[in-house]
Amino acid sequence: MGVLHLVNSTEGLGRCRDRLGPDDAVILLEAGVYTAMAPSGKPEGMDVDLFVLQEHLSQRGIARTRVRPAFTLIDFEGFVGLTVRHTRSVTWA
Amino acid sequence: MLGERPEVSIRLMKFAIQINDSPTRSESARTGFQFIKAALASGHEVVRVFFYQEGIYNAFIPGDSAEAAIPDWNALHRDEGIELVYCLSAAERRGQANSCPGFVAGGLGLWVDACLRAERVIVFGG
Amino acid sequence: MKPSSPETTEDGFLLEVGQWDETVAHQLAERIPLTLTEAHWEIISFIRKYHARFRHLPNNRMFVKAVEKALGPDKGNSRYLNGLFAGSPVKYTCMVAGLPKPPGCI
Amino acid sequence: MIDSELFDQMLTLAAFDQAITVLFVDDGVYRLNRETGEPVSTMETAGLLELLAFYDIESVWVEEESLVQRDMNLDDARLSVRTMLREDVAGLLARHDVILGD
Repeated sequence: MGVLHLVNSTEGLGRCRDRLGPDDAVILLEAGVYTAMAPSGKPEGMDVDLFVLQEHLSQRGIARTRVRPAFTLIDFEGFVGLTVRHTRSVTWA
Repeated sequence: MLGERPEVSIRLMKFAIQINDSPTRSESARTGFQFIKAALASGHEVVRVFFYQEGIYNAFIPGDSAEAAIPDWNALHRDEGIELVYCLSAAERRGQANSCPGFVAGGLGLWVDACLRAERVIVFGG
Repeated sequence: MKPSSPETTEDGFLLEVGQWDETVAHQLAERIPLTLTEAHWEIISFIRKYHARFRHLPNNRMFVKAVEKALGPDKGNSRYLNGLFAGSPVKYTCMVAGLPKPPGCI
Repeated sequence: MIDSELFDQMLTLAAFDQAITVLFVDDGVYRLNRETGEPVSTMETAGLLELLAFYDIESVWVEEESLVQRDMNLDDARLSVRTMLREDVAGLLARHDVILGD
């Protein structure tokens, strides 16, 4: 099912925003995790499952309370699980 | 009574992994490294790791388990038997020779072969 | 007057691409060593045209495919090309054709 | 000189008889004209596309919005590249087994 979008830069989320299919999901990694912070609510136009890699948030000292509620925190095991559930992935640097 | 059984939640997969960034200039190599360790821990198989573009520097910068900043690819090869292939022409283009233990040189053909054998292809960096 | 032996890189590739002609090709081939026949020239002239047209050098797999596309499957296969060019077709074809070292050749 | 490692990856996949689609998006559209940054209708673009076509890569697309945002156009009839709208990119991605970026 669907495409898993790997976002590893601050520009990446904007780049994939209008290129998402209904069964897709997004995971924020590395510098991409900054885009999980406020403003609150769902990033506009992104009606898909949104995830953020917890380890990369912690490394940057971003508290989970600053992460928009639309994002689910996930560890590496969960990341692997997402790549199993989605048949393909694309990286947005 | 037998109801409908839920689908088995753990499906074991074969992964092909491409690493495209240097371990000292970006986090992506380390992300890929941790992803592979997590995949193996979940019982998945990693068909081959292919180091391409700037990723070839992983084959020329020794890993450091103690610092954990630079992935210890050789340990992954030694302990888990994971095949580590760096692109020879990408390395030559960057003037790199004499790779670290655990790595072998190869061409893009080995990457295509890994893609064809794997069920999931994941690219880190680049 | 041409120098009797063309200057090459450590790997045996012609240093000055502009120096190439048939005599140079024979000299480069002798060092491999290869004796050039019509069959070799067909492949050499193909790679020179390919490079002039695309400014690109193929790797092994692309090369076989490219020869197949240009000259047909009888010539565009590894067995034929390996036999002709001592087991390293893309490397030796480029070398004799006076082109730079192609990607992925050891 | 067409020496991009990304293109070599595509050409190798094609040489293994894999069906390839190429899509230029965002700053990737500059690759259609890497030398000058002028409008994309140049000899070099034609050369790049010719090389892709030589290896049977004929499904070559560029995203309309990416061109427009960069004041680029694709009005040269010699070029075999087609344009698609951003809203159709998701569908294109979903139709492929493997997606490789740069």
